[in-house]
Amino acid sequence: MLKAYMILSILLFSIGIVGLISRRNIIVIYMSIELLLNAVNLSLIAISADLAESSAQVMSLIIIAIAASEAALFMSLFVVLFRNRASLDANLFNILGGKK
Amino acid sequence: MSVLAILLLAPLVSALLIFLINILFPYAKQYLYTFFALMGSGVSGLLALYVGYYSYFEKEVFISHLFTWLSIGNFSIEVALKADALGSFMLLFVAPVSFLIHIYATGYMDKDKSYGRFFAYFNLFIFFMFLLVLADNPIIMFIGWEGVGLTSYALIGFYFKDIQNTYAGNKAFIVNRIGDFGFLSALMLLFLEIPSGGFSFSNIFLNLAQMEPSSLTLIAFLLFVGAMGKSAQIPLFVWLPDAMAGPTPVSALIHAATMVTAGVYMVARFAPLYNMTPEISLIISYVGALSALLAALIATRQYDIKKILAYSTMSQLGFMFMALGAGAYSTALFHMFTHAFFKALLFMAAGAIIVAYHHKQDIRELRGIQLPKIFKMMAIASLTIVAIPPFSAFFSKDAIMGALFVNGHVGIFMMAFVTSMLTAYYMSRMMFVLFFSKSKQEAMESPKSMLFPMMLLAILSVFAGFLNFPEVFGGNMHISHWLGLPDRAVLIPHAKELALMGINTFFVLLVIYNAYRKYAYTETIVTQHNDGLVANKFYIDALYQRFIVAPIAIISHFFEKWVSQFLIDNAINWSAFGYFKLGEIVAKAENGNVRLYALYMLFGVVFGFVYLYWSLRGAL
Amino acid sequence: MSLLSAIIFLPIFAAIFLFFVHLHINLVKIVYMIVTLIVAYLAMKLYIDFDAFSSIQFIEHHGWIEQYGIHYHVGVDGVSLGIVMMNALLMPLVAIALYKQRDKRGYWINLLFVQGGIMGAVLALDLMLFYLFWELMLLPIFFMIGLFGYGKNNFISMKFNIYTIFGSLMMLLSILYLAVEHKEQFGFYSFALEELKNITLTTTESLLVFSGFMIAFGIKIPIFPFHTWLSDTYRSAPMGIVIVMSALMAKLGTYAIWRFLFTLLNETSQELAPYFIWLGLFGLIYFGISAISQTHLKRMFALSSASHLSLIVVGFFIYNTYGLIGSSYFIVAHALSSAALFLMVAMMYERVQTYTIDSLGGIAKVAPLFALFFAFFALSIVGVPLTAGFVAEVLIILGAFEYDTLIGFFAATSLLIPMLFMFKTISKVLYGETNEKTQNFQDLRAHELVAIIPLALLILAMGIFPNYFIQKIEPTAKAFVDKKEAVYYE
Amino acid sequence: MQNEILFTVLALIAIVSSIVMISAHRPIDSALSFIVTLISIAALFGLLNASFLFVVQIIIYAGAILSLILFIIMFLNIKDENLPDEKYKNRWLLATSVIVAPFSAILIDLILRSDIATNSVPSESFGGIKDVGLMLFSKWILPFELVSILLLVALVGAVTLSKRSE
Repeated sequence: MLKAYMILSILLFSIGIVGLISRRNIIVIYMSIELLLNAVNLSLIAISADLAESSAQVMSLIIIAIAASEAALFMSLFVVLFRNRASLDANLFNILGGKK
Repeated sequence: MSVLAILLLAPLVSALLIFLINILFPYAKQYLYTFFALMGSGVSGLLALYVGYYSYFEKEVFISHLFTWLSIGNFSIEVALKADALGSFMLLFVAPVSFLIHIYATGYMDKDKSYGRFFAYFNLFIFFMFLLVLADNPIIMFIGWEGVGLTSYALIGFYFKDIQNTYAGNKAFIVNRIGDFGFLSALMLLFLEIPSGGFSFSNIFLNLAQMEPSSLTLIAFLLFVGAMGKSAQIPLFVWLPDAMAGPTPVSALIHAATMVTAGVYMVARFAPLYNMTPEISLIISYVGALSALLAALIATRQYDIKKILAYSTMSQLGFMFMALGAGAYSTALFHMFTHAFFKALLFMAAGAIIVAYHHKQDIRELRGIQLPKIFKMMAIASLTIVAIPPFSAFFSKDAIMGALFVNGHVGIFMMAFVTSMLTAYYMSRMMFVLFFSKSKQEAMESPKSMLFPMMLLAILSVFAGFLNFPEVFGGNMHISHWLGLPDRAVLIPHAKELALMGINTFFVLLVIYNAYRKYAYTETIVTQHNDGLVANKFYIDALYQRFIVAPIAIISHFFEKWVSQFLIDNAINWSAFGYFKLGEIVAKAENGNVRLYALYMLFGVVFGFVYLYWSLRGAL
Repeated sequence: MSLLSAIIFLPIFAAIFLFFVHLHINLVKIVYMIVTLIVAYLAMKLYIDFDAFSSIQFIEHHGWIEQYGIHYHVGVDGVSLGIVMMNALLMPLVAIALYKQRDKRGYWINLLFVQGGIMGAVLALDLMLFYLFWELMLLPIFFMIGLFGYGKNNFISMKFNIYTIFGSLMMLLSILYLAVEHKEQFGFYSFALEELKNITLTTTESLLVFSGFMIAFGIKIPIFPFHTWLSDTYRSAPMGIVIVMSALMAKLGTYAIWRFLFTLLNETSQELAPYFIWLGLFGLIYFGISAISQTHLKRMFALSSASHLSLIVVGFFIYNTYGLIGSSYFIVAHALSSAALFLMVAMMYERVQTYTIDSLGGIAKVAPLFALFFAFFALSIVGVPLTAGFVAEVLIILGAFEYDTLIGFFAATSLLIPMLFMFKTISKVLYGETNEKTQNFQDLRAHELVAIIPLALLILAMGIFPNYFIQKIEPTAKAFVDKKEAVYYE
Repeated sequence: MQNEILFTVLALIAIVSSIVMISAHRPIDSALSFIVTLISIAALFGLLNASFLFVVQIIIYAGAILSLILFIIMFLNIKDENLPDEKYKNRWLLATSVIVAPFSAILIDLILRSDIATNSVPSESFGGIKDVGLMLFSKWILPFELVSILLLVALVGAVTLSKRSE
């Protein structure tokens, strides 16, 4: 059964990556990142159940906490970015490339 | 200070003094220059007579060691002067003729703006000429050899306002240097062949027997290349006619009497070497014969009085080389001796005419000139050059003809014979056109300073022949005995020699008569057509221009533009620009779009996975 | 501080002092003159005290970075003596000739700096020290071209420096490799020339090390095909630097071949010698012929220098007594002639504001003294007798003939090649009719005469009495050749 | 058997809804389908006896975070013209999938080949709040405290970021 969970986790993770890279909408990008975290969580829980060991569950708990703090930051970023550019296009936020 | 050192240094000192005066006091009086110039050449002229006297009568050899030029390891090159018979003989005509031409030049160059400069160069030239003649080792000789070329360059381009004169000088020096290339290469090979004991002539000849015959042949040939350049033989003769751009005393001294004969002197100096390489001697003969013939042919269709004489010089030098090739070294030298007098005289007379007629040199414009004294002198010189007895060249040239006859190469002999006929033709053509004409042109007679040396030279031209009076007339060949050069046996039966002389003289007279019919008191010279092979000097200058000068310019351009700049520099620049462009391309990827960064990361991850999976496939 | 260190560091410290202390420009020039004259005096003393025997003299040896075996180690022998003398002599003369033309502090500071750098590079016997000075002398040139150059000076300055630094880095790799190899074989790091020559290398290793050095030297000299920086750089660089580059730095490249390659990699050098001889001969002819079609005076003289430097390289690689002495002599002779000629060109530029050969003419008429000296120096480059160049050329050609007859003939073309462009130039610049540019050409002034007459006299003295000068070089050259033969017969 | 059927259904729901999430044009659609994904994952947690995580997943993810996203979407009042013009969205999705495919394929292949399942029998209380709580406050006390600091920092950061700069 574990293998099935792991495969599901891998598939979800891959879908998350695809979404992360191919979408330009920052909200979708954010949700793809959350999907990645969830996929990892799923595999952790599956392993934990298989080993009958609760440490992995604690780890997932912490991951969820991190996801929560990430969510808080992301939300405020959305607000700031949208306020400045009036757009959700990730391609617009490219000041990392230096001046053109 | 020994005699030779003073003889050598006197012209140098006077040259330097004149030079300094010229630089420091631009408005110095002319007589100051005259004084120093004549002092320098006069002192050495007198000393040369002294040296010649003792060498001839007392068989004395003058040696003077100055300093060590170079000493590397156990091998040293000394700056030593040595006047053996050959050297004294050279001095005997070089120094006095130089002095006479100096006197002449004080008249010729009178009131010239560059009077001082002229005499500085002139004395410098004599210095180098003495160095060439007196040097006891070939390297020092080479220094003199190059030095005379250099002063010749400076004097040809003396009137540098017309850049063509400068180009003529350039041409002379460059062509000479091609010869020097051969000369120096030969010296280097010779140097390396000598096991030990210094690089003096005597030591070279001592070691000749141990040397490789093949390398000796190469050395002999290369030496002759040097002689070709200096003595204007085929194919390196092109500079000599152009060299007439210099003032006439220069032509008289350098390009007739002294410098151009240095090649002959050098070959005679290396006579022991040439006696061991008969094939090179034959080449020398042929080159001399061809040069003589070619020059004589060209001279028959020239109009510039100085160019006629220049080609005549080349032709006479050809005679000397024929004799050298036939092994008659002292005969060649004797012809050189007489040639110095009559050719200098001819040039001086030509110079007097040019001065008198305001720098006109074309014989078509100079028809019927009225200069009786000059005419007399020129007539003597012309009769001498065409070898009419008893003028000096008769003896020297007939000795050459005799030697060639005995030597057995019919082709060379025939060429020599034709050349002497042509000589008679072009000389009498010039004389008849200049002096025998219906039209008359009056002019001032030349100053005494110009006439006096000419008279002396005229006397010498007439009587110098008796110094080497041939045995057939009861003489005893004084000069040949004195020189003591290793002549290859030249024994011609007296009857044959007399017959030769007779035939020669007869034909010469015939040719002169023909020329008289053709040119004296006629318009032939003006009406004659002016094209064809001979009148255009066989297109040799054009050929050289086409096949040597122009290609070098093209190659130069090709090297600079296409090889250096296009090929190499572009390759280097593009390798630098390549980095630049590469940077631009890579920078495109780094455009600040984080999504793309993630994509690159993904690429990396996927690649790593695939790679690992692939390389671990066996373990799985 | 002893003699050699004084010669090296006096100019450098003076330059640093002038850089930080802002003096008036006239004072800067005075300090420059005083310092260079002191250096010239010291070099003179060095020359007089130098004993004509083969070994390296005036050695100074101090520890520097001991754990890596880097020492401050300097000394002088017959060949480096020539370059030291030239460097010491030319710098004050350059200033005398050009002092009116340049009123920038940086110009003189950089010249002082470059003098020190060259001295250091010539005298260094420790490879790391050599490398340091080798790079040090590049720096001022970079600034000089960038600050005072003509034309596309920034581009050219960058190109020149990237080019030469590329070469230097190759050399650095070789040096480091040698040092590490020394550690492998003898257990400790060393950069000393004397110790590094003991290590044994395989063929591949020595080839690589050799090419690392050779790229650096070849670019600096320059050898074909590393020459393309040359003519642009010479055209663009201010005259002080052109003189330094042609008279000293290029010579330093050839000197370094002798000093380092022949010492460290004797056998490899021997094996590769034929290739470099042919390359040098090719360069001799190639650069000479390229120079014929030049219309810019500085470019033409640049190629002319390159042509002669190729001959020097040939002389070194021939590697017999005549070749070595001839090349060392030529280094000095050509330094004198080319420096003098470039000085004359600078004076000419000051008067007519052009370097184009075709736009000149008739100078001999209006300025006889200028014409005299210009022609004299040009002829001394051609190598006419009684000038120093002649002696050197004869020796190199002699060496070449001793090496191989065919190579001898090619080397002897050096009699012909330089003439082709030099005589054309003399004619076009000095002779002919004057034009509107040259008709008011002022003849040489007193200070200019002061600068060039010593050079002319020295050229003559070296041409007429070569023995006196060659005695200083000969033992060194002979020692090298003996060593080579010893190796050869082993 | 029951578990297998449940798993298959939940897995299919999770995959389909996550695909819808990444391919939906409007963020609101994505968010809603993401809720579906999260809930099905929570159900999978439940299926794995992780009852506490099941609760946490529902409350924090589906409850807090997703409602925060929905709130933001509403708050920003995103109109269609504010959305990025993703003309090549499908091509991008396809291309990225192709790139990711070997990655997932290799992982899946490795998982299938390996022998990882131990099939231990968990205790009764496994996955309950007591079990996890004990673990959290004993062995994981330091990470727990650190996470609390992280949350605090995130809080401060969020406030600072969204404060209008004068």
